[in-house]
Amino acid sequence: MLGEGILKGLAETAKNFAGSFVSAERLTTVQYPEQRIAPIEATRDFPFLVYDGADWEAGMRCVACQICEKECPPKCIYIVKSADKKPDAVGKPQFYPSRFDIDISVCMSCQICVEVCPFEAIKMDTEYELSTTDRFGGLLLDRKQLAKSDEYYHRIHPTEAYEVDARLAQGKAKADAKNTAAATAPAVRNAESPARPAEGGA
Amino acid sequence: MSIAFYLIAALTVAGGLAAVLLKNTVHCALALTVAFAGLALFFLQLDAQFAGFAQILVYIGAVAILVVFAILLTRGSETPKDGVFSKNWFVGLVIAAGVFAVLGWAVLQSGHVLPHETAVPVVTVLQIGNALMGRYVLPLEIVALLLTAAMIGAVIVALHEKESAK
Amino acid sequence: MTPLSGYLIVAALLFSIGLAGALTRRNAILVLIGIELMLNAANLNLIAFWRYGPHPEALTGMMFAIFSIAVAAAEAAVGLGLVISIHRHAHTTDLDRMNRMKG
Amino acid sequence: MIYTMDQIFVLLQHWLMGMLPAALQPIAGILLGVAAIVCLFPALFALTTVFERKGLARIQNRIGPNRVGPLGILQPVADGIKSLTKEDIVPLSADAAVHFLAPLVLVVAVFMGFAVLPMGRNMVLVDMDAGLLFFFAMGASTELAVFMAGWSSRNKYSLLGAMRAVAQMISYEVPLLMSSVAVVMIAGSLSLTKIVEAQNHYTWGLPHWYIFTPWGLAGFLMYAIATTAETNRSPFDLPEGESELVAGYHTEYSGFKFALFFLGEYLAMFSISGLGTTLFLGGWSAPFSFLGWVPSWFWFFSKMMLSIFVFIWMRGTLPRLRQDQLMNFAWKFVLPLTLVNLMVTVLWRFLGEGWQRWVFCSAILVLAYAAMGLAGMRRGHFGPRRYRYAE
Repeated sequence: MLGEGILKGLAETAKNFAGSFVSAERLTTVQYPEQRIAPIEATRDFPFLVYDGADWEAGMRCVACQICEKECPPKCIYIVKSADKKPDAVGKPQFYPSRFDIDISVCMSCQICVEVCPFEAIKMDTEYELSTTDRFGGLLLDRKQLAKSDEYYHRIHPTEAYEVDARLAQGKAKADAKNTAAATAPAVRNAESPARPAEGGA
Repeated sequence: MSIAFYLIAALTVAGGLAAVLLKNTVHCALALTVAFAGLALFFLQLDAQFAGFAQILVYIGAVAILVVFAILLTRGSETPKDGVFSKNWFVGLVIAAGVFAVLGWAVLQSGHVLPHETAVPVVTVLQIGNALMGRYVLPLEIVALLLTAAMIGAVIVALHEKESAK
Repeated sequence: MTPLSGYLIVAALLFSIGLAGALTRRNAILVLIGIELMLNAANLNLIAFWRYGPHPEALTGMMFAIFSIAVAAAEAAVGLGLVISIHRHAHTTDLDRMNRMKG
Repeated sequence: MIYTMDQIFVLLQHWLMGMLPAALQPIAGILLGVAAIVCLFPALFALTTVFERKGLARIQNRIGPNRVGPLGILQPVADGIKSLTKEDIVPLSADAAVHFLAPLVLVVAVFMGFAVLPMGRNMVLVDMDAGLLFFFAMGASTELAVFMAGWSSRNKYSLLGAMRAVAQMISYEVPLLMSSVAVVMIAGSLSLTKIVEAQNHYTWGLPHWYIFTPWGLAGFLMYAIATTAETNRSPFDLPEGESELVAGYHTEYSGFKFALFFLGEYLAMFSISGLGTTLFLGGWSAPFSFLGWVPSWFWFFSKMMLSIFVFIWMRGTLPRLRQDQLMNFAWKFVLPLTLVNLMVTVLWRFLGEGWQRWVFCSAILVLAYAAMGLAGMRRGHFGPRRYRYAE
């Protein structure tokens, strides 16, 4: 009969109206500043830079290769490569970013920088309370503000972080093997060549 | 001749003048609405409440809206390049001035035969209804027929030609 | 000047303004606006004569005005329908350019 | 005591007027009444906005505004301060004069309608003989204000919204008037106070409201549909359908002028609910004869707020219609039914007292409704809709 659907709908909303007063579990929202829902593991909003160890400047994984800067669609990353080199996690001397800025008012959270990074140095954060009173400087995060420890990364995305660790450990083991091989047989140039296929297979 | 009369007269005449003089057609329609409102106030001043409210309901609520719809449907709100007045505007103006002169002269000449202040007639809606259903029932039916015919006519005239050709 | 002649003068003025508008404007819609003004001026006359006439209780003038309002509504609907139809046909509402009998 | 409570506002007005010289008393009486309306209804508007937001929130299982003041009751104060301190922007190409006048014309026309509403026993500003006609004349004037707003903004969304609004208001004005005419035919008067008096009788303690008759119930339902469209409320809120038209005819309005539009919309809702209360729900008369000691104005305002609650409830329930559905519904469903309802009202008037007229009138209305509904459903105008991508 015509109008039946309207009555059904009205009954449903009336049920919601009355029900939301009597049963608290119907309420789908929380009272935000007092109550917070912990972000789920898959949450991603803005990128941050991972460092190992205690000192953020020394442990920074980023080697200022500038791939992320080039790939970033809205061009919100600004990197200045350092003049000197310092040893990275593997112990190899690398460049490091003397300046690394992300304008999070421009960032569109696409995660492309994370995907292109070959050094697992940039990851997505879950921090969402980024409001400031200054809309120009306050939203332009510099190296120090972006740097967050590996422990923090483990805490917010544990599953992903262990995968990353495994990959890094593999890379380090390979590099060690290479280093030891190079150290044991420095004169024999050919010793390097059998290692190549293994590297390609890994 | 109270102050209210002069105020309403000024409002009405100004609205009427603006309605025929302004360049933008939509402004003309809005000025016409002012004139209609002034006339409704006149009707109220003349103790014809029913006619006054009917004037507002029909003219401001329907005719003015129809006019603006027609203006927008015919792209009439764009001011034409070659002026808004007709080629022989002067002739029209002379005719209108002549008409006004004759009418005004007639009114002023007959001033002494026109009645002075009379008692306020008390007209209730009930009386109007009784009159409409009694003495004026035939005109009422004819108006009903006319309105129906006008509605059908307007629909047919405004129907898309291609559809009627099918 | 009696009150009645005041109303009659205003009505005459409005009628002349409407007539001038109807005769001088190029846009067909504005010509209709002029005609509406003329009709309204006539209504004002009717109501004024009813109010100051000898038999206001007979309601003749008022009834005439009410019927006139109803007829004017019909006239406006048909007139504007015609204007829209002509505009669709000739792509203009300029009366000076509507000078052909043949579409 | 009961009489004093009932007439407290009238007595207050007389007492205040008594302090003035006799020559000023008539004009002072009117001014007092106007001042009361101009203060009361905007205050009610402020309360209604927060109740609407809270009600909608509850319908969607949320809590709603609860930060400003206790339970969020001061939210409208914050909103008001915000809109008053905002920059008043007029688009560069807008027609400045018309753009400025539009909200004023709207609010003034809406306020005028309150003049004839009887809000309690002896509580009417002007007891006009043609009160209902006056109310509808004022309601019709708001359409022009909406058009002025939309056209003068020189914005395609504004103009589209205004044209939609005007077309919709004109279309639904016909069923609105037709359903009210039924009441006029039975009550025999256009004066709203007389219409309330005609309903203020009781049989076995139950009131003679027009909604408790077959034609009255049908008329009330169609009146409710038409008023929802007339005030541009959901599900007929296409003129400001934000998914397609930004905000309709008030897209280009900001600050105080926007607040005026918002006020005008809610005031129109109040006045038209008040009229519905007066016409069908017995105005200020009590629902049971033993409740006659409760002040009459209390009944008027509680009935009016109940209607507002139904508006909010419908807004929380029904999705927006499409323009052609809206027009089809007005002209092909509501209007024929109101015409049938008029015939039924005539029958009711001339069948005389007795049970026969109840049976006859109800049967005709139900049959007409069923026939129209079935015909409409068969032709696919109403009923479940099937989309190609869903198949």
